[in-house]
Amino acid sequence: MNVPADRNHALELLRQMLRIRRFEEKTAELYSLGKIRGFLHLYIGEEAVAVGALQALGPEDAVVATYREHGHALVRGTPAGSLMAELYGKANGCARGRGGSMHFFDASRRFYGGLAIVGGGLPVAVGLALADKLQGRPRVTACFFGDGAVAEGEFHESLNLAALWKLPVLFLCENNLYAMGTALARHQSQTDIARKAQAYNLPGEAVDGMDVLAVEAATAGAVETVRGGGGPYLLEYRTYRFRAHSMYDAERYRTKDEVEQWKQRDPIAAFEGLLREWKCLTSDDLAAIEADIAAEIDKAVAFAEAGAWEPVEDLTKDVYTERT
Amino acid sequence: MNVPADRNHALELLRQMLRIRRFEEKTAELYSLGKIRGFLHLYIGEEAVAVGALQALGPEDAVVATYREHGHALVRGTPAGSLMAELYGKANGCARGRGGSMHFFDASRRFYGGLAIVGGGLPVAVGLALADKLQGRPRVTACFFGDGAVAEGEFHESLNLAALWKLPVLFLCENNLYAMGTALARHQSQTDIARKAQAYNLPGEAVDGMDVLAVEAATAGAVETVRGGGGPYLLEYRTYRFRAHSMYDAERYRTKDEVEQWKQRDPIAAFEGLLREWKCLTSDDLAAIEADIAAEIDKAVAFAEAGAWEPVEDLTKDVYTERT
Amino acid sequence: MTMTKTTYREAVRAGLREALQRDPLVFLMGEDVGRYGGTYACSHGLLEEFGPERIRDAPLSESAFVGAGIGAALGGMKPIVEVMTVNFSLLALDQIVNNAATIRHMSGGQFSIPLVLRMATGGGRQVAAQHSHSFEGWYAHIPGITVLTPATVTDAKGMLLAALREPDPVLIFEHAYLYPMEGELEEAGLVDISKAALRRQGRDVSLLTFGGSLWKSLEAAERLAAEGIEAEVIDLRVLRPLDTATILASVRKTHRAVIVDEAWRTGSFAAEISAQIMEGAFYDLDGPVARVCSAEAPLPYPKHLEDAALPNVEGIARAVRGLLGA
Amino acid sequence: MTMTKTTYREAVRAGLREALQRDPLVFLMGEDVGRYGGTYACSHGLLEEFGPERIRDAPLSESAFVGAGIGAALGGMKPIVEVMTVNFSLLALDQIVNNAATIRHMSGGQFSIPLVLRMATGGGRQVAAQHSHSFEGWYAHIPGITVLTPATVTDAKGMLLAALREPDPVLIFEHAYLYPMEGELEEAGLVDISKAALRRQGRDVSLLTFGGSLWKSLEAAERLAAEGIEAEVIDLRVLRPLDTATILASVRKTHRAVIVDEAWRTGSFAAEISAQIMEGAFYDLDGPVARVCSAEAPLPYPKHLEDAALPNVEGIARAVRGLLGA
Ligand SMILES: Cc1ncc(C[n+]2csc(CCOP(=O)(O)OP(=O)(O)O)c2C)c(N)n1
Ligand SMILES: Cc1ncc(C[n+]2csc(CCOP(=O)(O)OP(=O)(O)O)c2C)c(N)n1
Ligand SMILES: [Mg+2]
Ligand SMILES: [Mg+2]
Repeated sequence: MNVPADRNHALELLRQMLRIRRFEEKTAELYSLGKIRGFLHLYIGEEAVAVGALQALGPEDAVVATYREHGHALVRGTPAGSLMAELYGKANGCARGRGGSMHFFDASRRFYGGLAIVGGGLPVAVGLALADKLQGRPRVTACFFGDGAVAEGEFHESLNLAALWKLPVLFLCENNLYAMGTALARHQSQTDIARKAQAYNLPGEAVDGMDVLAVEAATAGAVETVRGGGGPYLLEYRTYRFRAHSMYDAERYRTKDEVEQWKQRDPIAAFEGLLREWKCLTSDDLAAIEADIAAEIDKAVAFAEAGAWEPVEDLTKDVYTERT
Repeated sequence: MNVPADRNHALELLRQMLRIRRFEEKTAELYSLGKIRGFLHLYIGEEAVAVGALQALGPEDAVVATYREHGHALVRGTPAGSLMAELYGKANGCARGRGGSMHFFDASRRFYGGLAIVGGGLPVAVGLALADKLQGRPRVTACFFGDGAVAEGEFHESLNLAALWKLPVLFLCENNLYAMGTALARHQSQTDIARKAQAYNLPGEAVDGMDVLAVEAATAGAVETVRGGGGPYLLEYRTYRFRAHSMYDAERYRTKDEVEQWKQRDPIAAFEGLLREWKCLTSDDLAAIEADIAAEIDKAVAFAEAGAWEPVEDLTKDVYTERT
Repeated sequence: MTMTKTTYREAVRAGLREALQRDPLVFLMGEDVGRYGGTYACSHGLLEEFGPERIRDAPLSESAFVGAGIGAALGGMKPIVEVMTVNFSLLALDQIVNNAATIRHMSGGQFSIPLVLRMATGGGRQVAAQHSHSFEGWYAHIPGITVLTPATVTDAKGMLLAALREPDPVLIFEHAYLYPMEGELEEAGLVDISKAALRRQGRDVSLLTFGGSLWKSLEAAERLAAEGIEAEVIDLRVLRPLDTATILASVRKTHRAVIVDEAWRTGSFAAEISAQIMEGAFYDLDGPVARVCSAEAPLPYPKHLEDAALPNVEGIARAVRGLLGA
Repeated sequence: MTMTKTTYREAVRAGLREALQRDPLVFLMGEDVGRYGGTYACSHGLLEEFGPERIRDAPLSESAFVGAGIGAALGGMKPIVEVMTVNFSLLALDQIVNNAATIRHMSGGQFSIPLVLRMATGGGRQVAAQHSHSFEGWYAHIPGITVLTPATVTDAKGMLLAALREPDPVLIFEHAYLYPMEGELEEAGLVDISKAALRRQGRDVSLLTFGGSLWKSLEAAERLAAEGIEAEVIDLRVLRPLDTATILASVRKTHRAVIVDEAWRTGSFAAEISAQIMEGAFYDLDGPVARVCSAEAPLPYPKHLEDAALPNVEGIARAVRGLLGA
């Protein structure tokens, strides 16, 4: 990265990671207050992945994500208020409040969920890419999923199908080393996930998922191949989740020590350090960014608080398209 | 192979392949007579695989096969009459006539089907091997499936699970280049199936499936590894089906030429030639074998013809175990 | 109205061809739909006519290609996905339930999934336990999808074309036994996919059925007519959303009903019909509604056992006689 | 008979522990049953006690590990397989339908599959559309399996132990809402898994229900009692094979019935119960049998919509009043 030329971009990367971090810290707080209910899966620690990866996409491209998708939706541009309202279950949320934390949707940004059956998003992403290919549109579809999803049959079927038909899909594995409480080596006989690409005759590459610049560069490269008609690409981002799997998790399956060691590699702190080293960031800059974000989040919470509940009469609305 | 020492064994390999061939030719005839109904999938052309592979198993080992399993059951030792009766749907069949061609079962020989959902046998084989491992029994489970099954999610899930838990399973892929009418390159982005083993960190090996000795040797080697606690093994037998996929198939998807070329490599003719070359087989030997087989098949047909139909009152018997 | 004699299989093919000709967004995807020509030959010749981009042979990956159909529909295409038979659709059920049927509602109405999923269903061809299921009743349990069961050649073609106009997922169950059946193909504009059809007038009892069982029920009605019992035969056609009004109107007229459904009896869709009659026409009934379903066992291979397990003409007639005390 | 106060979760755990202690062939396998301690903490502590061979964490591969459970059962083990929730069991449905439920019959009785499959079911915890299904009625459609729905702490433990004595596959549905519920654990020998249970005597109406809806029904009965209506509450407990005799006996006594089932209404198991009453007790009915089920929509996340969608106490009471014209 050319330091002076890209300073604004670099600050934007930092800002986006911080937005996710602060937004999620707020949601954890709101969860204990009972404002948010159900399952809540935090992305804290993994921010460099969504932020780095999504730089490479244009507005026509599509995103399919999992239940751990707050970060992706934020970076994709869905307003924080719309997301916060969704977490509250309010009608001004990005899915009219019906989806909650696990099911963010935003048609205007081609954000197709928030799908919470592990592995269930991959075939859908393949189909979105197929539609693009059939209609001759130079779009790509980015499909995020965890290391746990790699064990599911749909991973296998989807990669084969996409490779066979040379479809423009980015398979983006967020390998945070755990599927809930099951460590990678306990759910994968071959722990080198990127290497699985060979079984489908497509390119695969592992990237340091704690390094936002590395994520960005690798993803941009992959997008270029994919958009150029090279067929699908598998990227494995090696990252770590700092928080519990969800709000119900006692974290018996890993040591505090291990978590602490990974926190030493906090993607935000690391990038902040780099920017300071490069003299791209002052404490004032950072304070300004933090203040901005704080204001944005306050506004988001206010938006959510002020939102109305969807009327009970609308419960079965949109099960089917209304006939006119 | 040591020619003189193994002559009896070599003749036995030939005999087994011929048994399958003649048995199936008879079933095709009986199908046109309406004695056999439903789906009938012939193994003709692939005999070297079942014959070679099953030499390596002992009576305590288990076999899981597909709807194309006449050959496997014959080699495994289920009497031809019991199989023929099953094809007739008679109560003296190996599954009391309830299964027909696709569902041979034989508990006494640890033959667990005859399972007709493509890919559906693999998890069952993994479980059989798990039971052996948990009980400390030095058994292996041989699981046959086609190239088409490799695309199914269960292939992926099963290989991962077996490798992860180091289970004694032989994954035996009968790659006959077609899944029904879909050629290998149209259903696999990576056509080198053996190579997929790497994605699960287990050994994989491709073998000439038209060469019964190669099949036998490779399988024996794999069994040794697996029985020795080395975990699962993937073998890909490269073979070809000479007949239609089933009795309903117009074979529009491949040329007569292609089929003819593969027939030049008929595993029976090839092995017969080899034995003659080695002076292990005379025309008299062959005539004797053929006569033997013809008698066996006549007897099998008579057994089937003489069999009774299961009484209609027993229709729901064995849906559950009878309570006493 | 033109009438042409044709088979059910050809009617499906004619529907596919018309759909593909009419709309470039339509494509057909599934196992062996192309080079093989379709397991039941429904798509024979279409690969040559429309090419491999629009007639796509899929690997044996039911979950992936059904899910890809969902994604393609989200991406603006109009996919017709063929799952070879209902038996294999279990492997794609998660995609159908949790994505196809759910995404519109769960997203607050942001997304449409105009997907048509076709599959062969039913028993009666001696293909044994794993290839003879009747799960259309299961599918009719799922809000968000439409479930069609064409029983005539006209519906075989017309329902497919009508399904393609729907903005939401439609599942079409073609009874495998019907493919070779000949019938009159009526072409009189769009086929309605909201109503049950009265297939035979009658005053003594309502036979409520669908799919492959329609023909058995009509034959039973003939047999009963010879005995002086006039059965009305209703072809449900659409299992979801169900045309309860037509069912109740018939029962209110005849005061008696027998439901014929090829699924296993317990938890069959026949139970739903019976419950709806209970709820909507209880006071009109002269006796309890009866069900004729399959025996509660995996379907065995031999013909005599298969015949005994499946609903059959005499069994239907007997159920009617039982109701009428005849 | 000893009685201990315990939670449903602890009762399940006690059942698991007892089973593992008693029989070395028993083992537990599923996602996060080991190190995590079970998503609902049902197996917390068991890994330490029994080790990783018998408490096996499985990868996210529902089809493979359920199928492996089937294979292990065929191989002489007694596997308890936990599918984290019923929602994910769709991915393993083919294994359950086509192998677990079918192999005994299809093989002519040669093989036994003594598999116990446990899963959490149901809605009510604001986990939205993909995590709130109630498919136990679907499973009850399948011949060859036994379907249990423990609603009390005694059944939570006792049914598990009883299931392990069965030679054929048993599915146990634990309503996720019940895990923290406290109750009296009765230990009085083996729990019967063939009969429905009378949970409350009454003369005016039969409330027929199971699983999580039992408690709502009992509460509704209390509310109705205050109004002078005495509801009898039957806990079905076993959905397959169904104890029809107990249902019909109750209906013959009360002459009225309401069925409460958390599944979507159309095609719910409640329909089966209604149909069986139609068939077995029609002439005993003073009015139509009613159903209280879930709204026909994917379950939304917000509490007010979830409450509106699921059966609730007032809705049950209202249905009863409706029947009685009260
Ligand atoms: C098919 C399926 N099985 C189980 C679950 C329950 N579950 C939710 S998240 C999760 C772990 C997934 O791990 P991974 O894919 O690595 O993603 P991560 O949570 O680490 O981001 C599990 C088991 C599910 N949602 N879907
Ligand atoms: C899950 C599933 N999908 C589809 C089918 C229908 N079908 C039966 S055999 C077959 C082809 C399988 O090919 P392969 O695995 O290569 O085995 P082969 O028939 O060549 O021996 C298909 C598509 C099935 N039985 N199961
Ligand atoms: Mg993970
Ligand atoms: Mg093949």
